Amino acid sequence: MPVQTAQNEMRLEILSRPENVGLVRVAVAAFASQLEFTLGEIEEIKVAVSEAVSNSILHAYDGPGRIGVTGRIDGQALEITVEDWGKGIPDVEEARQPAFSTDPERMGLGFVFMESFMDDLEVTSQPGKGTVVHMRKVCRAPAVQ
Amino acid sequence: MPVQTAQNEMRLEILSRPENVGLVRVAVAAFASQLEFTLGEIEEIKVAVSEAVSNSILHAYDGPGRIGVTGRIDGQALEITVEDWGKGIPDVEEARQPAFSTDPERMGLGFVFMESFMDDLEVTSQPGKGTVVHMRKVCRAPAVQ
Amino acid sequence: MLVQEVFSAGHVILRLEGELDLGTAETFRRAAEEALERHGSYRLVLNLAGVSFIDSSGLGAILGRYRRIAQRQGRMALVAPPENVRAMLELSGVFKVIPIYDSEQKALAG
Amino acid sequence: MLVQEVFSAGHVILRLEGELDLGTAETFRRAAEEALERHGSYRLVLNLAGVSFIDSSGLGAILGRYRRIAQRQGRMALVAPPENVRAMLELSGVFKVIPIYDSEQKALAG
Ligand SMILES: Nc1ncnc2c1ncn2[C@@H]1O[C@H](COP(=O)(O)OP(=O)(O)O)[C@@H](O)[C@H]1O
Ligand SMILES: Nc1ncnc2c1ncn2[C@@H]1O[C@H](COP(=O)(O)OP(=O)(O)O)[C@@H](O)[C@H]1O
Repeated sequence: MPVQTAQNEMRLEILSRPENVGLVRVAVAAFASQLEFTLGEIEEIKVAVSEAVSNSILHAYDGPGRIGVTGRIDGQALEITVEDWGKGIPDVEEARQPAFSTDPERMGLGFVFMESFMDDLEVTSQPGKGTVVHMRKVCRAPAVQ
Repeated sequence: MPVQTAQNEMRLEILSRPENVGLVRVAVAAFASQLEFTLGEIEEIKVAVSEAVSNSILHAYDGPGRIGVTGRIDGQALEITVEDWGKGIPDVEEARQPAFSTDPERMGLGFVFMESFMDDLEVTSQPGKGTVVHMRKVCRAPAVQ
Repeated sequence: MLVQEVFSAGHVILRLEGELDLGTAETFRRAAEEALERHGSYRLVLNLAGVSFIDSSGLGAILGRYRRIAQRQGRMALVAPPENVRAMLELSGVFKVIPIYDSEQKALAG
Repeated sequence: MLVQEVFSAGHVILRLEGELDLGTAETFRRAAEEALERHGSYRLVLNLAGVSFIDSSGLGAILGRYRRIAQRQGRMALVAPPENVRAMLELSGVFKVIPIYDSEQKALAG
């Protein structure tokens, strides 16, 4: 039985390089494990984080840039924010459509996966300023005593 | 063969709570894996990081506090800095002695492990201001092509 | 991401091990292109049994190989994805395009 | 950290699984104290086969149990530490104080 966690927080900053996706994923998964998520739910959280961070790495910057990832546990809820200070998304609604991608090599499923694997997804973006992706997932597993 | 990494950086901030040691360890291990360290060396890095972070959690603050962890890869060298803004260590030389501990329940081996598992260890501390532990380990594995 | 290569019955067999994401997709892409070219074959069997994680970048890398192979009238098959990887192949629709078998033998027999 | 408990031949056997560090030492400490008290026995066999990581906090927690048990003229044994854990038991000197066996059977036989 994990330690009862009323409230916890973490903040991670990485450079926008493909080889850094994995470390964000394991850090957030370890953080999320402080709630009693099932293994399947942890897997879903890993995919969602991977998609958000991969988007910032791929789409936000032409050159090098920074990406910030914040995790928060509040009661039984896990909140994850991924932000960059890059190009931004001109039309967020369009970007969130399945199969929409500005890169012909990609599937356009990033936002779809984030949305289906988390309970809430909020995307705020300002062209030229950057993008903030906020996700939330509630842990519903009954606490086995 | 990992991607050739000339230079990389990560920064992680956590709250000084025991349940957060594990997530720092996995994040730094994933980061270190970008160099071609052996599994045994990764294990050593995990212990060293665990000791430094555990020290800040245990000894730096009476109440809640923050801990910062920075990772840097520069050529074949991994550098890790763990810092807190807590009590500080009055006599660093004494604190680094084997078996020295201000807590009777502990072994006083934290600094000993950091020193024996890393190539370099620098400890800077200012009473009332905080502590900075800087560690360095060079990856010597021949790059197998 | 480790890639092991075997050539059998006119097919390039690649056995992947590790996480297939944005950080490793390029390693896989290069290994696949290079092996297909070297063997002058456009038949690829991708053994996914050792893949512990996949996301849309990984799925895209697999689909990208399929597209190149299809252009050249080749053939591609996936083998033994673990439960979590199989779920992603289904959600993304990749499993409708590329057939999945539970062993390399069956994939070669086609 | 998962702790499985078995009572056999007058000994409490605890099988640990996971990482033994500052974050999990307290779970282990409580499980051990509680089991010894419940069984009114001060003989503890600690199976470490499932321990994937240990640092000085984990070693300290093990040594802490040993001290309490020694105070009460009990006995404690460690079983089957994986290679990395064994190295830490040696470096810290814990293996000089608490005997290590490669099976629970041998630890019970003493
Ligand atoms: N952080 C970001 N910065 C700039 N553009 C982004 C960002 N995230 C997503 N986008 C845009 O939204 C589109 C859709 O994203 P997504 O659904 O993840 O698909 P994909 O990444 O496969 O293209 C991307 O193609 C890109 O144009
Ligand atoms: N970050 C820190 N802040 C304040 N004091 C510290 C810090 N790190 C270490 N110390 C002091 O140094 C002593 C020795 O540390 P260490 O060798 O890691 O052993 P242990 O943690 O087992 O006591 C500690 O007992 C503590 O008094």
